[in-house]
Amino acid sequence: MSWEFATWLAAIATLAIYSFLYSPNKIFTFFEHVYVGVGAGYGIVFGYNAIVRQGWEPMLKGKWILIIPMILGLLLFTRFIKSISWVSRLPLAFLVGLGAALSMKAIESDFLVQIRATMIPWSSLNNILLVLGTVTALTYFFFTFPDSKVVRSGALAGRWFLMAAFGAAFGNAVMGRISLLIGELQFLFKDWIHLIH
Amino acid sequence: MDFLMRLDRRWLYLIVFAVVLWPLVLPLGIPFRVSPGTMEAYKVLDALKPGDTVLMSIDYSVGGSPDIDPQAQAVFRYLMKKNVKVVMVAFVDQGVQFAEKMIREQEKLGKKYGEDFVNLGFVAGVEVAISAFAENVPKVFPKDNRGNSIDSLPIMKGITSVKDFKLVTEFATGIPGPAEWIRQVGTKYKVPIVSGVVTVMYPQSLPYVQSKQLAGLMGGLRGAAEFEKVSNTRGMATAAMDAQSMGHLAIILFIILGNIAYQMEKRRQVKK
Amino acid sequence: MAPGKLSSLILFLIVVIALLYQMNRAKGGKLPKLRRIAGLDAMEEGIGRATELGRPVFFTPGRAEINTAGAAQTFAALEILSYVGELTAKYNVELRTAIAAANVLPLAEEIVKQSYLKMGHPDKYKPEFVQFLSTDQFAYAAGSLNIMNREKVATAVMMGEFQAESMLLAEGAAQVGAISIAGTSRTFQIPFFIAACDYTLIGEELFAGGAYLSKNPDKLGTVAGQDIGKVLASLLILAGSLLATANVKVLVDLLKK
Amino acid sequence: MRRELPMLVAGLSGLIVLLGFFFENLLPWAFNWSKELTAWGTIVSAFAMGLAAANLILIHGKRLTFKNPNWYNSAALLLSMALMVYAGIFAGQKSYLWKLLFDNLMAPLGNAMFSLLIFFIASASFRAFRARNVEATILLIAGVLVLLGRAPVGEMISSYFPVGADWLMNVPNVAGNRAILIGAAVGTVATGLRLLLGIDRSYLGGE
Repeated sequence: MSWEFATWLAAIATLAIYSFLYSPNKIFTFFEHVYVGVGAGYGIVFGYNAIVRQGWEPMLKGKWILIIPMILGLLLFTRFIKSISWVSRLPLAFLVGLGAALSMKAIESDFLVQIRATMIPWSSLNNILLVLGTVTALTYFFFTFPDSKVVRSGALAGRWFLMAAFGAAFGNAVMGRISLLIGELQFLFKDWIHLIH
Repeated sequence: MDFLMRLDRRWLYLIVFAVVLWPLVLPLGIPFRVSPGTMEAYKVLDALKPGDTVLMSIDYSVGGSPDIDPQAQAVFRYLMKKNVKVVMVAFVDQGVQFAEKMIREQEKLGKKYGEDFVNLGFVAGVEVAISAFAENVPKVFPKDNRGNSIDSLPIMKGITSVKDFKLVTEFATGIPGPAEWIRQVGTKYKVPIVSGVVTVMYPQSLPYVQSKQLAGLMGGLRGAAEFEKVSNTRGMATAAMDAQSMGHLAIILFIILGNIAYQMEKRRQVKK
Repeated sequence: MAPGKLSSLILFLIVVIALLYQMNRAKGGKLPKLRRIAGLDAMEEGIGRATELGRPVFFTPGRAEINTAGAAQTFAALEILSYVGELTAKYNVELRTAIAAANVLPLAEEIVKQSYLKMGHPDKYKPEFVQFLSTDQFAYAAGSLNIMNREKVATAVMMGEFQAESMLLAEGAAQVGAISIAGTSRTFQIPFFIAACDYTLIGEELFAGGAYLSKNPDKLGTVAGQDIGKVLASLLILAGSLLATANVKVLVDLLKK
Repeated sequence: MRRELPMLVAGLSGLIVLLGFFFENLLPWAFNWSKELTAWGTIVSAFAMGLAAANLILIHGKRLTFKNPNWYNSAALLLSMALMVYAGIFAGQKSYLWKLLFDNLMAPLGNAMFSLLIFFIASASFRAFRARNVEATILLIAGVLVLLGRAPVGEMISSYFPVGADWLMNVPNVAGNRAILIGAAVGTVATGLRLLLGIDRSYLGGE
């Protein structure tokens, strides 16, 4: 058995989380609160570092334009002052505009590229299934089309493709999840109580 | 069969826990095929002679480590058994810790730091750094990870460029990976490269073996288990493969049991 | 222009024009009829159940920050939150919104407050309705599990971008006997939601959620516009693959421009 | 003003990012500005962490009364948050305290939570993977096939299992995922457009 304080701390934390499997209990709840606490602390430290390293320091080195995001960031806190709380919408609006536009880039990677990749010759059964599978699965996502036989049977076939896809992806993911448990068991039984050699 | 319908999920948890732990303590050795890439890698490593010097680049971080670290460990243990000298380096910052961990284990077994192996440490810059390192090793690493001057280490005598290594092995979760090493070292210096990659990178790296740009390729935990099998050094990866098999069987069993319970429930409702 | 940008731009403009056209039509009174989406229909039933049991409703808008490429899913989730908030206000049920991204917090607070205001119960809004948990993936998951267990939530609604924590949330909800409704367009996580939840919105269904629930003409119009985009995609795929079968690569080459 | 100014800010920042994306080479100023704005986004978001901390302090501070039998949980949360902030900002990220808190508390807690997944997968497999109808049966069969194909034990039973698993991953899985990506991309454009045009402005407080 290991006698290092650090290993013990990690082992106790691990066991506290595992105790949830038996039933939700006070020890789990306590460690969950500790986890949320350190997690928030970690986030604050990284936020602080981002402000200092990407905002404050380059600003003092002469990149004065960075005063804009610094002020915008501070304006977030006007929401606590009733009379000017609307001002906090400015930084939020900035972030919303940014995020809306950044996510619209999907038109290239998720729309154009996927369409192009499916333009394959009908030269094998697999290729044909890939093309028809994609198109019928797209039919499943038609929301406003009149209820016709073509759309309905297309959508049904599409649903079958989607279900096969989900089943396969589920099975495929299990392997990686088992590795994680193996890693934990090795920590507990090798590094901590030296049962496995 | 009534118990099935009232089965407490904690029994399921216990079964998962037991079947995954069991092979880790007592490996079962469920047979599996060795893929050609691993076989090639083994042949190249097997041809090394005691006293040869090999480079091991540990280019992975904590995230993907369960899938790749067992490979590096298996190869390192095998090289130590063969009395081959190993120079470790990292082009991903967290790689240094994994290298140090492996080295410490061998030190406990009596191998000598600086003679049998060395950990040069990490250098930033990814592909540019690999290129600079390949050209002039002491210039990039005047000191090793433990702060020793390179000139003071017997293992580094006579090593100036990457050409002075008999073989380069590199273990990767992403970038740098086989592509970068082939570009900067394989093509330029004609040093053979054996590569280990995580499972998801394996299919896309296979063409390099066919084109002989890689002398061998191992994929993920499976690759590590395969290497342990051919090199006859059964270890953690073999046990982990058994654990995978048992885990998958357990999940399939639960699906079947769940469906039996479901059918029973349906029949009972019909009777009512 | 860089490769792929011209064709992206053209496709983008076609989709945008289709969206604007359908939005205009909808505003003119020609509301499109949407097909049923079971997961969204279940929302009212789920919150009704919480009322009967006198237990809270759990909601989470996923983990994507609003200034990143995953933002669209968060926005779609927030639209659904607005509806959930109205129902909890109407039925006087407690709401627990678990937040993982710091910059989503003020938006979610604003939205829930507005929902309570709209239903005429601004006085019933409590700070506990919107709780920040953690930007750390599993601290957020642990916190959510704890809320579900401690408060024995009756209904759990999980919408937006998720990673591996999806299974923890979904199965956690099942274990406290909650009705679970999930939605994400993150392909890796859909299988886990499908397996463990009562209802799952798959991919684009999440983006139709806001329109479906609010019946807002602008939003309904965009859903009809989205359909035009998918017809376009289907036709391009069929045409391109048939041309490729005849060894004509014009369309593929065009889409590389 | 209270409505229009934020809408203008959202529309303008979005427009610049879109211009920079489509006209990377033609409009270098837009490209450079879109990169700059994205960096600003990180800085502004970092300030939002302050709001998050305020939310935690507000909610858990209220629970810090002795009337609440579980007050110690909230105390632990606030204390560990403060400790982490002290370690990260004042003691520094090379300090023993930071390493202890991160490597031996936060990381193991995360790893343990992460490894709970397989247990939850196990109970979901028993509870939910039931052949209720055609669709559920397809899901179930595909799942079992891949489970067998991805472990040595399946290979031992029949060499067809790995082949079947690969086929499922390469054909139906790719087709299904492509359709989801294409549909979601259209949905994303619709959502983004409504926000940039100011049609959806619930975030500004009200319709």
